[in-house]
Amino acid sequence: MLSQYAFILIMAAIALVLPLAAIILGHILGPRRPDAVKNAVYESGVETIGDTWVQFRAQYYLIGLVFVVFDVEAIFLFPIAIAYSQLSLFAVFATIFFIVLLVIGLLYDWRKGALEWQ
Amino acid sequence: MQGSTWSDGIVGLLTGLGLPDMLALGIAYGIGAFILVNFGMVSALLLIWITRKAISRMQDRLGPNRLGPYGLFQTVADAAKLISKEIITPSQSDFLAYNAAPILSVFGVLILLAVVPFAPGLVGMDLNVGVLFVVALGSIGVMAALMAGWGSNNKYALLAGFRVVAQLLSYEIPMVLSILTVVLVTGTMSFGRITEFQSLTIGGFNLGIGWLGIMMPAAMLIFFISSLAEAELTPFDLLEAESELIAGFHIEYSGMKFAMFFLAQFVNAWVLSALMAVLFLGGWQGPGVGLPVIGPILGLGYFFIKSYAIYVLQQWVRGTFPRIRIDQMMYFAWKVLVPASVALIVVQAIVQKLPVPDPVIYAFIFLANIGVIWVVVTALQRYIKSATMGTKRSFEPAGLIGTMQKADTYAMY
Amino acid sequence: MPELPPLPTISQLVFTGFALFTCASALGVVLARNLFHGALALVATLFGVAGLYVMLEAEFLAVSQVLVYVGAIATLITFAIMLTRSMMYGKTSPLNRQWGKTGLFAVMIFLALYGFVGSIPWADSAPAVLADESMIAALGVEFVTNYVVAFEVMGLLLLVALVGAVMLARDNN
Amino acid sequence: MVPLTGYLLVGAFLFSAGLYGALARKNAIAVLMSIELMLNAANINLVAFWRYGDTPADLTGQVFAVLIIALAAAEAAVGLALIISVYRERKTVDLDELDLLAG
Repeated sequence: MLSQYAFILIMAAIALVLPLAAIILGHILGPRRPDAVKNAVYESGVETIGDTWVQFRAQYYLIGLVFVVFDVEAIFLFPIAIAYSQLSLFAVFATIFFIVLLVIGLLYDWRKGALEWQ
Repeated sequence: MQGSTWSDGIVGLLTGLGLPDMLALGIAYGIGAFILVNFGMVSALLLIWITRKAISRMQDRLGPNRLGPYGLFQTVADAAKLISKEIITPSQSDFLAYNAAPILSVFGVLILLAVVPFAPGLVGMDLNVGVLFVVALGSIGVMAALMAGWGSNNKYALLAGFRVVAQLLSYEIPMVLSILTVVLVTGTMSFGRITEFQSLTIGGFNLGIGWLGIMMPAAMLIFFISSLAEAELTPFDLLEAESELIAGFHIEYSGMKFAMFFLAQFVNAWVLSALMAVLFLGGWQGPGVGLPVIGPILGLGYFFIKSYAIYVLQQWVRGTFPRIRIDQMMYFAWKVLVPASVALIVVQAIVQKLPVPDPVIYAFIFLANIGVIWVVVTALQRYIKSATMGTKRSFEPAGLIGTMQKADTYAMY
Repeated sequence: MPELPPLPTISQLVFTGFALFTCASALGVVLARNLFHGALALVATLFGVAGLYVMLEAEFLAVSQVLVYVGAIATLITFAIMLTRSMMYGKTSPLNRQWGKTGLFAVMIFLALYGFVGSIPWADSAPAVLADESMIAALGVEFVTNYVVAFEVMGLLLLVALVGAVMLARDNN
Repeated sequence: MVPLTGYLLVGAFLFSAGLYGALARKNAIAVLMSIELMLNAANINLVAFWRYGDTPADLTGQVFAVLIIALAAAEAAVGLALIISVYRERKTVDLDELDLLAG
């Protein structure tokens, strides 16, 4: 198994180095004449006012939240899915109960409007 | 190591030259990985050409037609132009985040090619956790978008970066759940074994058309829609909506760094089509892949035909549909696709434990899929009707609201 | 003539690489003045730990680590950094008054653990393990047989997280 | 073969670094990140002892590691939600300035 991941490691190294090489090549081949206006932040021709870190709506965080919970659900369900043919009826019931718990959570968020984009 | 793979030949050759085993394997892997990565980067040129041709035909244009046959070398010229462009680094950008983002964005896509099965025995590495590997490393793209958005020190870029992340996260869940339905049927996470599962042997001859997509059309549809969103293609391209966000999280990038984001986007779209081909359309399976010599070559052909056909289908959707709003994007992911895929999983979990022979189970799964599609389409029709009426109402004089005789006739327009 | 130590094997070299990478990124997490850089260092650390899991032949754990930590938790943390404008604090010191004492304490804890770990003759080699898909299947079986209570409690915990966190984080207006 | 000591030392280092961060950082989110480091340290030890134990066929170590990953996810989700809601009230996430109970 480790030799399989050796391939992944080698591939990862190459997949990191090639784009880096392409960008460095672009730096070498391209001209380099920076000036203050060219390097300024683009904002449709207007000068930027204030911080970039304007405050964001909590909606983005809520999406991330629901995503985390379902992601965790997925890592539990994948091994169970692989072993599915060996499972007893009790195990199947337990799995479905687990899914139902999360569906309740999703329905709660739905009713509370957490999934709406106000 | 299971079965015979592409690396065996190279390893045999090198050990024949007297190299130690480890070194031979390392060199073989290095060659394979190098070819795979380069295939990914070069295929982007072809993919961009296909996109341009497909979209321009849909818009009654010719598309690129000057350089080379059918304008095939146009993208090569574009690449040469991009590489000789000045790379502008905005002042006050964050060095680490700004420069690492384009590289990571390409890396996150190219590494996925390692587990895509091209033909029997021709897969970078058939991992036991192949399916989860793809989903997990897909999240590098999310990080890259956040890094680019934040590192550019530009309000539009950061806003677009946030939108990208919201969209990618929302549609990753239906995608994972639709993959889970496949894993539930096949009982494996390795792409090689999922492909082998989809054979259909009759009388000792592998017809290779036991595709899961035939049995699970709803899961396939969910996967396809989520892959459109993950590839940031048009119905879901609100993260680069030119009219609102100028270009997306890569506004401040130029030259080769911009090209890297561009490349990642196109290759990502193709990798997602290839995954759909493998998961639902049998990958390299097709009539005659069981034959001794010609089989793998046929398999490679089937795989490329399927994956590029799905890629063209994606472009077709892209050229046809209008862009959806962010609230509709959220609505569709969480209130349509996620419940539908959860329902599929629960039904499948029950059906697969019924004490009946496999074909009956498959028939039940097919019926469940059709049922889910029917429910979703009905619900969506109702939503579209009410949304259309809402829009109509808001355009009518206030005094007329409520005096309408037949609301349904308005919805028809 | 003293005997030279044996050359490190490839797996030892790779392990050393991952270990150094993980530890350096972990230092980056706690020392970075810029909180976003700290979050990026956290992502690097988590990748390093995933690499260590692969070296331990726990591939399912490695992908779960990347999926949940890098894909989800790190993104949440970044969102929270942006939402609370924590980047603004870069001007003042990121550390509180007791950082000196704490640092000393942490170093002492590490040295104590180091001495403890070093003093016990742990196994130098592990028994062979069949790390194929049947192991992941066995993991799935464990969830719904021996550890079914923990599994359902985890489901309940996730439900509570889903309900509670949404109540906390929602815009009230 | 890498000796078990190597993994344990990495775990010990991650734990100590996390401990330092959790106690010395002012920003609440930084504290949370440090706690994630400590959880990871525990996980490394669990998996390493599973691998080097006498019976790797017994998957208890891996099961607990998965449970801890899930726990960390729930903890991060609720913790960050708390931090965000505190930020709304007090406009700061600096733990030195948060002294609601000090009166």
